[in-house]
Amino acid sequence: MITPQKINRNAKQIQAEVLSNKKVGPYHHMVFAVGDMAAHSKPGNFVAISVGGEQSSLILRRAFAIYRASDKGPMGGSIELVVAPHGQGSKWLCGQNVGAFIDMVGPLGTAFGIPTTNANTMLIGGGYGSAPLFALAEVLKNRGCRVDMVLGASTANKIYAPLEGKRSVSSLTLTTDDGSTGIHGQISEAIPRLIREYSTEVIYSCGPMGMLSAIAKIAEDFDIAHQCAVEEAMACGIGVCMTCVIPVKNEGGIKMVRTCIDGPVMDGAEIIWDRKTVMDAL
Amino acid sequence: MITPQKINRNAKQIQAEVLSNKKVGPYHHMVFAVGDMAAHSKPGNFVAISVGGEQSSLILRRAFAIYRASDKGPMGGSIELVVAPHGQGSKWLCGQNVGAFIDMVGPLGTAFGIPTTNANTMLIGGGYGSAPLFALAEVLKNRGCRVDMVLGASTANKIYAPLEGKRSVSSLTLTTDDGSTGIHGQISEAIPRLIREYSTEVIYSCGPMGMLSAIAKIAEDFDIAHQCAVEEAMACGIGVCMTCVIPVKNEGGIKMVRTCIDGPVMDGAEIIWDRKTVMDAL
Amino acid sequence: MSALDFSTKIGSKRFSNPIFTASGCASSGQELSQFFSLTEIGAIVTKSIMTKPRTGRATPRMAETPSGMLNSIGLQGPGIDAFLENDIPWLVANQVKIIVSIAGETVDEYGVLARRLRAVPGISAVEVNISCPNVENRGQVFACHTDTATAVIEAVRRNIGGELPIVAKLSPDVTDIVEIASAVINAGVDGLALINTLLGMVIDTNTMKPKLAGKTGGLSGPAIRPVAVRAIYQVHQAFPNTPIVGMGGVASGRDALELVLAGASAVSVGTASFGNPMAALQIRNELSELLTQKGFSDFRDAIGFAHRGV
Amino acid sequence: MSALDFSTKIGSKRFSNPIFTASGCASSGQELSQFFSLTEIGAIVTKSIMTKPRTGRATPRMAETPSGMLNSIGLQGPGIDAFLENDIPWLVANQVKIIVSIAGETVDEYGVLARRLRAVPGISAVEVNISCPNVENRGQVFACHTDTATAVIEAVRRNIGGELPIVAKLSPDVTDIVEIASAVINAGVDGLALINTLLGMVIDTNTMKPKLAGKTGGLSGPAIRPVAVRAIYQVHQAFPNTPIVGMGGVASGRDALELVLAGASAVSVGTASFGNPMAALQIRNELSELLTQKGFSDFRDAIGFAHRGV
Ligand SMILES: Cc1cc2nc3c(=O)[nH]c(=O)nc-3n(C[C@H](O)[C@H](O)[C@H](O)COP(=O)(O)OP(=O)(O)OC[C@H]3O[C@@H](n4cnc5c(N)ncnc54)[C@H](O)[C@@H]3O)c2cc1C
Ligand SMILES: Cc1cc2nc3c(=O)[nH]c(=O)nc-3n(C[C@H](O)[C@H](O)[C@H](O)COP(=O)(O)OP(=O)(O)OC[C@H]3O[C@@H](n4cnc5c(N)ncnc54)[C@H](O)[C@@H]3O)c2cc1C
Ligand SMILES: Cc1cc2nc3c(=O)[nH]c(=O)nc-3n(C[C@H](O)[C@H](O)[C@H](O)COP(=O)(O)O)c2cc1C
Ligand SMILES: Cc1cc2nc3c(=O)[nH]c(=O)nc-3n(C[C@H](O)[C@H](O)[C@H](O)COP(=O)(O)O)c2cc1C
Ligand code: FES
Ligand code: FES
Repeated sequence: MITPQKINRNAKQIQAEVLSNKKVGPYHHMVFAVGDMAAHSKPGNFVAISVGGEQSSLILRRAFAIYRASDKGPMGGSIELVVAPHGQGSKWLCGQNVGAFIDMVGPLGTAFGIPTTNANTMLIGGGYGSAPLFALAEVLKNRGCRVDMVLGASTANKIYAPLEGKRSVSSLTLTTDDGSTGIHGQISEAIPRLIREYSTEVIYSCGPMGMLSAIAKIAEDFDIAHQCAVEEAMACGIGVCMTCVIPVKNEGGIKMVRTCIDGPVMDGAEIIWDRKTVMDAL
Repeated sequence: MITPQKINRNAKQIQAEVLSNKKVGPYHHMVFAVGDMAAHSKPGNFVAISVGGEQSSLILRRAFAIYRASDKGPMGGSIELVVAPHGQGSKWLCGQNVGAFIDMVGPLGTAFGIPTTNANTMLIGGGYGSAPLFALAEVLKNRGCRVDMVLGASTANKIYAPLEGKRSVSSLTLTTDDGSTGIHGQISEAIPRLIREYSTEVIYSCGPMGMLSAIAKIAEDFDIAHQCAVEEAMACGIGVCMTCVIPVKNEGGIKMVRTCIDGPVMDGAEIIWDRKTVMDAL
Repeated sequence: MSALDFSTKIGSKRFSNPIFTASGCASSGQELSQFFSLTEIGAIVTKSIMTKPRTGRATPRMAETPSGMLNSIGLQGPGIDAFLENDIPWLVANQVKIIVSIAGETVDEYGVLARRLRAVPGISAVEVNISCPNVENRGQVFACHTDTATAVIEAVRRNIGGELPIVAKLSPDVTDIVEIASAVINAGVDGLALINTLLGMVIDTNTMKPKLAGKTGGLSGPAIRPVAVRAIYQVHQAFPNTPIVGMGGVASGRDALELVLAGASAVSVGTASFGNPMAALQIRNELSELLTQKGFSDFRDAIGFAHRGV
Repeated sequence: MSALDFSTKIGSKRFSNPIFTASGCASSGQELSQFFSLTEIGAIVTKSIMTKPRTGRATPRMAETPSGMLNSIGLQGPGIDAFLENDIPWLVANQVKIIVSIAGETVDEYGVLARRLRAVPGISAVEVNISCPNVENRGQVFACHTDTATAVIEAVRRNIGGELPIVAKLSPDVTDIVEIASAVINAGVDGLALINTLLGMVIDTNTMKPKLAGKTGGLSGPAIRPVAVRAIYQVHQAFPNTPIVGMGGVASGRDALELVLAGASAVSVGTASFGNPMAALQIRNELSELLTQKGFSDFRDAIGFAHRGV
């Protein structure tokens, strides 16, 4: 069972300066000066950002997975995000210029758990879901793990896979729904073969809920550990609103846990992925 | 009686580029590329501007008197505004950089009426209320009128009186409530003496309602014409909401007329300035 | 728009498209005609008119609020005679579809207004704004109780003759809007207009007094859209065959679609026209594009779609 | 703050300052304590607790709206036993002022909860959230009718003993909030909490279905502030001696002052804490500064100031 825990004890609210904002394919790669926050950030953590400026009608923060954090540099600590300009809030963020100050709360949430022995790991990312996996890959590699990375998206340019991100991985497989690059098909279709090929012992995943659900099923079939970073709509990001919950198994029943505090990284085997089961239990 | 008229028939909605934005004392002097709108703008007209950007929680336009309009120039027609950064909307506008596009409707409202003979005119402006008077002074001077200008504010740097604006006036008198420049005291206190001195036949005024009301009283005492540009809170600026009304005399009773259509320039003698009279009549 | 049948019906009347103006937000139409041709939208709903000329309230009459505004106009207007003499002929001459909104202080006043409208050619419907204080009953709003709401509609029905569709405009400030809707439907309305403004107040923290001269005012704009959607959804669920003219915070084609999916047969644009004089036309165009994108060939198939197979 | 007496009273209890959290918007307090010390604000109002553990609703549980949001949590919570065992001791140990909010599905459930609270040390008041569906009466919300509202308060009053102030939390979704206030005051409450959320709905125009799993949800945030101010003003006007805990869209000291001037003896911060974890503390500081600027030396002189000499 997942034991409920309290808000990430390193979380702080800061005004973070935009140090860089570059378009990379359909995404924006953004760097922020965050001081101490960088040193406390672990792969899997996220930040919550105010959007829309002072007169904004958008009153809720937006969550973004930390792509990488570096606690040294000419500007002190910094973190990097990969932002998809999707709706009003993310478009506003992508439109911020270098030098602008952004209201940010972080680091928030759980981090990916690191195996104590040097296991064979597979990191699976969908779309911008790949973002937190590169920093994770580095940590795993330093622990002596084998790191196989599989990145998928609907089409080639939606795969976020920067060159420097690849240096820590033993293999990199790409998949696209439209076949424009790599293996043709949904990312989950390719996974079983790869698990066998690389003798995977632990899966880490991040991406759309449908993808995570499919991988959870595969991990169960292979009986291997699966840590996934989920994405539920969050109003507060700090555990006070109860909007971001996900159903997990609980003494034969069901329990709603907050993905901003008990997640976003969770044990894929604990989550109840089937909506019908959930609706029946409520 | 003021005959109701319809919306300024030259009004258009345009995206106006910010050509210049300079701080002048406590105000911002801003220039916008407006194309044809410039040629149709007359002293006294105003524009209504959307504020706060796309995610704005501010849903109503803000009105600004046209300071000057010029229908030729390297960028085509342009208009100039003098904006006091007061609340959320005006601060946002003052924060817009050159090159930004602003949603603007104009020209709106009535213009100052020009005497058919060469009368002695006095132009009285309070605070940013001086803005529309400089263009008016030019027109009056070209008509052969004597133009005496009186500008007042609470303190010296709140008097908006650019050098180039003064070329059309026969005399310029300044007043400040704190005595920091010009005559010490409220602008209306100085007026009776000046009317006598300059044999004023027509008064034009623009500024806070309290000032306009005091001047209306003086004009009545001297029995001279008084055109004033009023400022009532406006939700639409185009005559459809009925929020911007001001009480005028009507067959012994009272009538509420829209200051965005029947104003902002109105006959000071028609307006019922006394709030008690109005409240009793309602 | 080629493939889309964009027309809609309220009672016996057909409108070329479902985007109307909201009462009190387009005056009597002429002012907006400077920005687009009024024949481009489904109908102009005129400002609620009373029997006599009304001065309305003192200023300030409005206060901006987060994503909304309060107004307290007090039904300023020229009275039915001047209205029929000056405003209607212009609209008729310009071939604008007209819905006349009426308001009264007594049940009788509504009856008188209905009688005055029965013989007027060129009107497509009458909207009965019952969100008015009843001077005969301690200023209680007609729309807040089933008996007064019913009395007003019956007076209108009796006086208007059989032809003109009657649309009752309801207030959201009630415990159970479905109950009020049910009462006016039983009294014989052909449609409902949902929603009028919510009662609100702003206090000016500088003067430390209510900002509006009338103290309270009506809250409108995007802030209230979720309340409008909920009201329309509830009423459409209970009375799927009664056409609803939806309104409340619609500022884009997406917003209009939301109200249509909830159950609106037409959508009125109110406060949005203050911020953007072209709003009604733009919303019409955006809605038509959205419907086409989603594969609708008949606007009427989208009405209440959110209720199906949830 | 030196010159200002910032304390306030609800019934017999005194609070060091009038800024509270709003129920359901601070969980049980611990999470916010990471951002500021909870003893800095007047009180923590805990999330409405029921007798048994509740799973709450399915997701999506929220939808952002213009200057507001909808929520449909379904009163997820650990139940009164676990709450008293885990949450209260932490708050007490940290010397936080506590107002416990309770919710029930039946009149009896409220009574049971009140009885469980009577012996608990360290609680300063109980907030009775009567904006809950009554399972014994077709899911009608208790707060919507005087008889059910009264029944709940009487059950609480009977069971809680004489000590603890009772605050009834009312819903704005009623025809006449003064009538409901009057009923619960007669039933013996020491204070009122105004307002709970407004019932709203958002339809997702992509899926063309209601966005929330629970279809409707509660609207909160700055969008509803004018409704809150109006409700507080009306109720304070009718019952100037009943303390009101005001809430609804307060995001700044200016906003809090607005509610105080309307008649609130304390102000709860809800949705604003989602956008800004420091909101409650910042609002406390801003309000104290504003009051001082305006020359108040006692916070209580500002309560209901907008009513005087208008
Ligand atoms: C833990 C976590 C990590 C994330 N990491 C990234 C990232 O690295 N890069 C990135 O581009 N985006 C990320 N997102 C998504 C991001 O938070 C925004 O939801 C997204 O940018 C859309 O916001 P918007 O304002 O542009 O869209 P809008 O459509 O204007 O607003 C979306 C609104 O819906 C809510 N919402 C509804 N469904 C969801 C959902 N499934 N997920 C999140 N919010 C939802 C949002 O909170 C917001 O209120 C992450 C979300 C979470 C919860
Ligand atoms: C005809 C006219 C001409 C104007 N000319 C100028 C000008 O040349 N330069 C300038 O700086 N300002 C001018 N103003 C004032 C300007 O429109 C704004 O009201 C002002 O900038 C404050 O807006 P804000 O958003 O900054 O303040 P906020 O306090 O955030 O918002 C003010 C809000 O209150 C309303 N409001 C309340 N009282 C009034 C009032 N007396 N007048 C106008 N709006 C009110 C506004 O419409 C708006 O909704 C003019 C106003 C009018 C009506
Ligand atoms: C300034 C103003 C005046 C209004 N006048 C009337 C009116 O005379 N009669 C009426 O039935 N509704 C009136 N309304 C309500 C609108 O018609 C509409 O129901 C409400 O504003 C909600 O829609 P919106 O959010 O699109 O404005 C008025 C609204 C505003 C803002
Ligand atoms: C996510 C969320 C959960 C809430 N839960 C409760 C609750 O459990 N009990 C209650 O009485 N009110 C609850 N409320 C209502 C708030 O306490 C408050 O009355 C309302 O949100 C208005 O204030 P605000 O605009 O500051 O949020 C909740 C509100 C929100 C947004
Ligand atoms: S986002 Fe508020 S509790 Fe998780
Ligand atoms: S501002 Fe709307 S009518 Fe004048």
